[in-house]
Amino acid sequence: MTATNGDGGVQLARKDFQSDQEVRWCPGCGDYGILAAIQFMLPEVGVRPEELVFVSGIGCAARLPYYMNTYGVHGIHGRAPAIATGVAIARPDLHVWVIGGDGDMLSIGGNHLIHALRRNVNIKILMFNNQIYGLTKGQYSPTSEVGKVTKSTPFGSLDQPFNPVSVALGAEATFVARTHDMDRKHMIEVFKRAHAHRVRRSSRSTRTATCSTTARSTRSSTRTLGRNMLIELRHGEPVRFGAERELGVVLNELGEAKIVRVDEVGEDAILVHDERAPTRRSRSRCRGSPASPRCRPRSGCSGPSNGRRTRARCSGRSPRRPSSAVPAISTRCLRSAPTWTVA
Amino acid sequence: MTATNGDGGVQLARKDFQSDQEVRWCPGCGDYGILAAIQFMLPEVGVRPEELVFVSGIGCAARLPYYMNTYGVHGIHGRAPAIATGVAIARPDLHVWVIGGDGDMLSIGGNHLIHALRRNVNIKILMFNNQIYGLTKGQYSPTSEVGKVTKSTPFGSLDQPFNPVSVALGAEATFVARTHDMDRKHMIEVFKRAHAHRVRRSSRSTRTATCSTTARSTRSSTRTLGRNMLIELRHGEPVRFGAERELGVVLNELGEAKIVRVDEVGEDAILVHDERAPTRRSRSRCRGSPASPRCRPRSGCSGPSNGRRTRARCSGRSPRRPSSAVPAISTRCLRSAPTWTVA
Amino acid sequence: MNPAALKANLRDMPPGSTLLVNVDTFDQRNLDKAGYTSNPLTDGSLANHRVFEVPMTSITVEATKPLGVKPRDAERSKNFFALGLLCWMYTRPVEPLLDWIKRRFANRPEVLEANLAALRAGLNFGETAELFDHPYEVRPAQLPPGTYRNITGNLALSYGLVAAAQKAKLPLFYASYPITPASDILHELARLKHFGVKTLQAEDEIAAAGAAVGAAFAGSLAVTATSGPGVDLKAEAIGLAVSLELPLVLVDVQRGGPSTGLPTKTEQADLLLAMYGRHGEAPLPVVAARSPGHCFDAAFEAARLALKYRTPVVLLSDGYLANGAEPWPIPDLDALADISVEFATEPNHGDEFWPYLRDPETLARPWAIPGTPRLMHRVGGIEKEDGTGNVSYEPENHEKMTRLRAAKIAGIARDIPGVELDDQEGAELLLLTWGGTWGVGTAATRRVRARGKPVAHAHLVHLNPFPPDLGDVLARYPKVLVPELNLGQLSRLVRAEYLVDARSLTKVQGVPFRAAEVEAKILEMIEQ
Amino acid sequence: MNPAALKANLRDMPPGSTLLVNVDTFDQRNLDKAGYTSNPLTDGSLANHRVFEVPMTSITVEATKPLGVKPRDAERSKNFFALGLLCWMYTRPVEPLLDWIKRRFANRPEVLEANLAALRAGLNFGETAELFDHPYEVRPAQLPPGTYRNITGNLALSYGLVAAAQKAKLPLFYASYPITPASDILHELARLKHFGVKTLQAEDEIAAAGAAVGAAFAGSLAVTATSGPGVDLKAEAIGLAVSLELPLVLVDVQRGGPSTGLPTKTEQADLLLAMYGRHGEAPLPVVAARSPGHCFDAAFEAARLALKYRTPVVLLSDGYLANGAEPWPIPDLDALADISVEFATEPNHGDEFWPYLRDPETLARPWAIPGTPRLMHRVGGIEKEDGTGNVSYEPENHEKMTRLRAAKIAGIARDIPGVELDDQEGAELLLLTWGGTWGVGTAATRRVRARGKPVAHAHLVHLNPFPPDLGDVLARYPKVLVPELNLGQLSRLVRAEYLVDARSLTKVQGVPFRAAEVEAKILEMIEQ
Ligand SMILES: Cc1ncc(C[n+]2csc(CCOP(=O)(O)OP(=O)(O)O)c2C)c(N)n1
Ligand SMILES: Cc1ncc(C[n+]2csc(CCOP(=O)(O)OP(=O)(O)O)c2C)c(N)n1
Ligand code: SF4
Ligand code: SF4
Ligand SMILES: [Mg+2]
Ligand SMILES: [Mg+2]
Repeated sequence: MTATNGDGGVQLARKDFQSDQEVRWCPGCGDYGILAAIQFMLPEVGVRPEELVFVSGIGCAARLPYYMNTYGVHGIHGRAPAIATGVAIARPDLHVWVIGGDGDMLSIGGNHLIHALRRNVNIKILMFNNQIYGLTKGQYSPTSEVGKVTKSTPFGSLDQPFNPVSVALGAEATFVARTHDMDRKHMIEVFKRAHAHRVRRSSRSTRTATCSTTARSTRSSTRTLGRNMLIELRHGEPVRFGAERELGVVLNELGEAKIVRVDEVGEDAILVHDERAPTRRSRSRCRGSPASPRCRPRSGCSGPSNGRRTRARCSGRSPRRPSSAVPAISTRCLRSAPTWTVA
Repeated sequence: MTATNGDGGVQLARKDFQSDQEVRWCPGCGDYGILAAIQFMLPEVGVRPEELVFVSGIGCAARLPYYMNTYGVHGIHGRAPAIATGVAIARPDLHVWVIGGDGDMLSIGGNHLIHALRRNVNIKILMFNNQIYGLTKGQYSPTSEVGKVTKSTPFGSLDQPFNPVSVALGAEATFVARTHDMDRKHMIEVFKRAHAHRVRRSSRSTRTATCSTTARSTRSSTRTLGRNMLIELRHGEPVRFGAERELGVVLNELGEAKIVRVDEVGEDAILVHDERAPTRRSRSRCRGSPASPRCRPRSGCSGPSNGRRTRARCSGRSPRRPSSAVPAISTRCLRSAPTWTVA
Repeated sequence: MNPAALKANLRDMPPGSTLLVNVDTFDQRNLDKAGYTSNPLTDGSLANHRVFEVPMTSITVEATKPLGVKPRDAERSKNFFALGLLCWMYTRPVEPLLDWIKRRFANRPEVLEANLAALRAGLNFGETAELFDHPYEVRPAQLPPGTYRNITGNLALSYGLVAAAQKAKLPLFYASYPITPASDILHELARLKHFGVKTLQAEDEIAAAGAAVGAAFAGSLAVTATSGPGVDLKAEAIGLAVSLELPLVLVDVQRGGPSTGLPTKTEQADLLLAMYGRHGEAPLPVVAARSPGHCFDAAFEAARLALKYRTPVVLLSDGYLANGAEPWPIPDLDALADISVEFATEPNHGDEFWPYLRDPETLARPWAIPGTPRLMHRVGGIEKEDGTGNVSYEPENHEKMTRLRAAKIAGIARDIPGVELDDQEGAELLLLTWGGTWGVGTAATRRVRARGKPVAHAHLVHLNPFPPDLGDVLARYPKVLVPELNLGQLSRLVRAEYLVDARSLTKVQGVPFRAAEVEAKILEMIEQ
Repeated sequence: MNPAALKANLRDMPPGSTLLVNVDTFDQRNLDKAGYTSNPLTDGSLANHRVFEVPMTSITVEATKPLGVKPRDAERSKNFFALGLLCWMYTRPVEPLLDWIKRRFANRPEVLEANLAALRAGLNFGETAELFDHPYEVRPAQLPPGTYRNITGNLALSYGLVAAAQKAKLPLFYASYPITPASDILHELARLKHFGVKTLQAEDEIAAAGAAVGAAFAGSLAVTATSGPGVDLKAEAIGLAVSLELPLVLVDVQRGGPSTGLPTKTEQADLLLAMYGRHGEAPLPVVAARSPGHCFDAAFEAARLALKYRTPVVLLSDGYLANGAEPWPIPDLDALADISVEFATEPNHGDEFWPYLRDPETLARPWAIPGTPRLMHRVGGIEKEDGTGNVSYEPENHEKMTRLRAAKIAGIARDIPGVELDDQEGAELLLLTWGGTWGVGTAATRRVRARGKPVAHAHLVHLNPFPPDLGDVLARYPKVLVPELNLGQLSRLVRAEYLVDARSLTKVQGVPFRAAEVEAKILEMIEQ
């Protein structure tokens, strides 16, 4: 896996981007695949280890910089886009990548994320979206589906999740892509495009060439997750998917995306993907459809799986003071564990 | 201006919602109009002063709660949606309104805003968007246009502004509207709909009935800003505007909105506004078109207006250490003000 | 442990002990084989133990797969995974173990590699999943009569909050953002919605604190908990609560710092942060728990002070208390004090309602909650006019309000017990402890006395204000020693307040003192 | 003032005085009439004054319009608008003025109403637009020979940062979020991009501090400035910088607190926050400016310490210094010290680069910036192994690193000047000042001495660590008085450190001490 640097001559390989630190994720965690994809991709685009800075927040995903033989900052929770903005503004000559989880980027770090996107700073942001808080042992995250039972939501979560692509587009991101940890080829392709997305600020004659990039990577431990669960979008090609590519997407007159059988509507009716069209926004939102694969997170970070699935945050109308209908905490409750008596 | 409460009987008037505190905005500030619209609207929807809580952050806009004869919290900068979330969860019986400026809500408070929208908490959020930081004497805000010369951007701002409606929709808001401080009728109508948007969480049988609402109000001091600068969107009606309603909006096959002359394309070709269609998202983005009136903020909060309009954040490539091309700060600079000598 | 091992050994495990169970083995077949009719992991029968459910088999299989080890063979390396995990949890050095394994399997290189991989996977699992454990040094079992259960600090703290809400006749509102080692409080309270508890997992610590301020304004007992980095973030909102004079409890389960530091280790280094970690003059009461079970009482006391004085209160716990467990005499809830406060219902100044008209004794302002007719009012972080609460930029008023806020907190000294002093005839040295060092302080005191040397021991639960008689107590001893898991924070406070030459014994290793360490220092100082 | 008035009066205005100009009148016609060839508001000729441009006419017209006053008549109420604004700026009571106006215009009710409306509009404008001003008590003009200009604290601070970057041969990176009274530093620096200054108006204070950490890692002199509430928010990122051991300057332009407090008024109440406002043991140097012009030197010194010791430094200013102006002897830049530091360029441990291998004297770690081949390394907020910088959970290592970080900061005492002491034969009382109370301290000292009573005066620029001889100096005087615009923060530090009974004279009114107040207290203590 070596490649020739664009400048010609310098041959770097995957190992040149591997640090001497032991990788400490749970065996089987999807993060391994993403790390490998990055380390395979970098030699191919011809960038030197010393030109790279990986900045992260806190979380399992955010450990990644330790494993890269580049410059790196393992920062504080949620603030990686801000730290990276400082690096990138101070040093336009560097390649700055931001790494974080769904909690890091979309919960505590949501504001820095959207502002980094809006500002179009010269950074690439990779969000590892496992739809859970891994490091802190399994609380729901802003991308967790409604009803998810976790340690912090024993009765199921109530909150509508973010669709990360919608958030990014709503925040004026100039390059957004979503890929999958089980598909190394697609990951590498997306990362390369992210790397290449280093444009001058649109038509204005700014001298600092800046851009920003978001790739979203969903992790999964289930190796069975097949191709037919994913819709791959390629510029200029009709949006088709399924084991036999028998399904496709059409747009109705309101601009809503619908899934249809291709043989029923004909190939020509199928929407052709245009990366630059504003309605890409609508398509990012085929949530609940096969377009957004539901991933089962790794055992290490999953919440309790057999709690009761009810969805109320609190029971009924909420009186200002607990009325008699709200049971008082009782000695019985404090004793809910076995007790013993010392005489 | 009195009205009959829905319960029948109780007659409240605008003055019942006015506190005894002197309103301290600059004379002519657009905030007066918004305050008045709120105080006119409330008696009409039949809610009692003690059932209302106005929560705000910091800024000129955020002063509003002091002027309401209701319960109110003038909080800290950016955190009003979080404080309001606490009020609303603790007390579903109250009507909670959140007030703030574009800096308060979209800069420091951006994360709380998008999470409040996503969670669909039972609050209504009003953002007073004057595209500037008023209280702190005129720095650019996240909605300031590119190139804006302010105290903090003497060479013009570089950052792409947020489109607040796009941000809100990207964050899964369930009700979003934009209105204008010069149009009291439309404001009152929008605020009433916000008040009424207190739905049960979509199809799920949650017991806490929650919703969230964002209205965006642009302020302007220029009374000359006419109707023909605005596109008014009404559900089920064709999107037409202009002094004679001679202009309209059509959608091309990619779902992009275009402005056309109605007589050239015919009335039937004009897009009919559908509040629930996902492409409302595209339409929120007719930025730079007359759809988003450019408001000149009040003198009190405008930045320097006669600086040079150049757009570079820094001059040219940025060496790690200043090279000789970067002039050193010199005694001449420190003396740039008149000096005198004591002998 | 698998089901069979659990069945066989459970009766020998003292309450509060830690069980490491291999969840991969808890399938129906194994449960049946072991004779279980219901799954002990979910039926509550292990509630008296700290249970770590770890998928040992599958992780070991995954970890050894790259070495070409077959799943069946990998199974055998599983014990090394468990060993690695234990090393992590008990902060034991790994090198000796590595050497031993290398020697032991020297002539079977594939097995050696597999075992090493499993061991590393175990270590890494502990680190990655932020598993937290220190054995809490259980007091010798000379417990007074009563009914006990085993309880961790975080659970006791959660129950203490619920009990306080009940005794205050208020709903409990708890907002927080997950962080080790405070997250378990959220997990516990989230399960108690049937007691009128509302929990919010906020988008960050700032939002959690902000939501707590909102809930307090709306009439709840509002609580937010976190650990070090989260306390930094909550500072501004807590300052707002100081200015709004609203009741609120901020729990800080301290961990090793600075920055991310040692997130799974214990430390007592946030005391000065609790005291001074807000801009401007923003004093508030500080209370610290001294043992896992005492977290219940400390939470109750923090809530009492918050409600009575309309002030945010910082409640300090630490990782050692939070995750440690001890036998706990179950309190009689009926015997707990009534800490309810009255909401305002009527105008208090003629026809008007003045939100900053204070109770002359406590200096607390009235608490008028939304929904109450005629008491509509606005509060904000800008300085307020004494009485009316209207915005005021007037110099004398600011001075007056600043001193009133300080006097309100200082006045709490009249409402708290005197120093808990364990004196001894002839003692020249006072051992002064706070928080989690109480246990080791009592043990060291016992040990020194057993050597026939007199020593006195005082423990502080209230760190701001100090008990009213602390100055007098300190003056009685020529020597004062303060053992702290920091670089000397309480000693700074005591020195500044009383000009007493309090000496520090400091340790910053992420682990508690050993009694012998404190004993040695006491003896050394006595000799001097 | 309109152009004519400006022309006529400017020569009588001392440098540093405040000009209130009615921008509505600065149109071409009026400028021509007054004989101006260029607009004095934009051509730089007023740079020596504090100019407030206010659209007085149009606001007065707007304010009186609801009363039915015609624009032409409203014009005449304009002076009352100005009066209202002045009342705000100089914190003068309004009631006497109101009474006077009411009496004066008693028989012309429409005029009375219009004038009152204008007056209120002026007051409100000051409050709403957060106008900030206190007259800085200019020192008597016995200035030493030299070339002077007038300068405000914020401008001097900005220039000090630029000068420091130049003397360090580094680019200056400045990130901040607007906040009164610190915003002007952003405004000033944003105009200086031709000096290699990069400014970022971040989305909030956390992002500003985060960006500064990033820029420091990347090799800039990184600075972030704010005021009280922003300091709270930056705490976590500053703690990260402590752990990463990167140079960074955090400027806190203190204002009245707590919470939003008195945003346009001055206070010195963030000293303990600067010292302790981060979780864990996270010590850092604290430096405070003592006058507007001294903000230049203090900024330079803060940058020097940050760069040399690879540590965040807190630089304290306050609203009084920031907006006050004084004659300033223009420094000779060539004479300023070279404070440049070397970036690492080579491996420092055999073939390897160890980012935490320290300089044995300063204990600073090497600064290897991205782009340097062979020195790739990762830094993070988790505890690091001494030397290698690798993540380490090892107990002894944590203790070692915690003490090393503390020793590094404490060691700075060897690198700073001794106490600035103005002693006097027979003085029994030492007046100890810090920050903005220096001016009033010198004045009070002069006054006491003029009465024939001896008194000594020491001033602290370095608040952490203290000058090495401070303990000795304090020990020489039986009485120590610390005047502070807070409730006694420096006195707590001094008491804890030296067990000296330092007394406080405190004032929390949003305005500086008057010399007479300090003088009276000194005399009172001398008598005792
Ligand atoms: C200020 C702060 N708050 C909370 C935490 C605790 N914390 C660490 S990582 C994390 C979330 C991890 O989830 P995610 O970002 O999705 O990453 P993952 O572990 O799933 O890869 C939390 C809450 C922290 N370290 N700092
Ligand atoms: C934590 C914090 N940071 C900064 C400030 C200073 N500040 C007050 S209001 C404001 C922005 C005002 O702009 P906007 O929200 O748009 O409101 P407007 O005044 O324009 O109505 C800022 C930066 C503050 N009060 N608190
Ligand atoms: S806890 Fe989850 S995200 Fe973290 S390393 Fe394990 S599997 Fe991966
Ligand atoms: S400064 Fe601007 S936003 Fe503020 S009151 Fe004046 S006109 Fe209105
Ligand atoms: Mg995650
Ligand atoms: Mg604004």
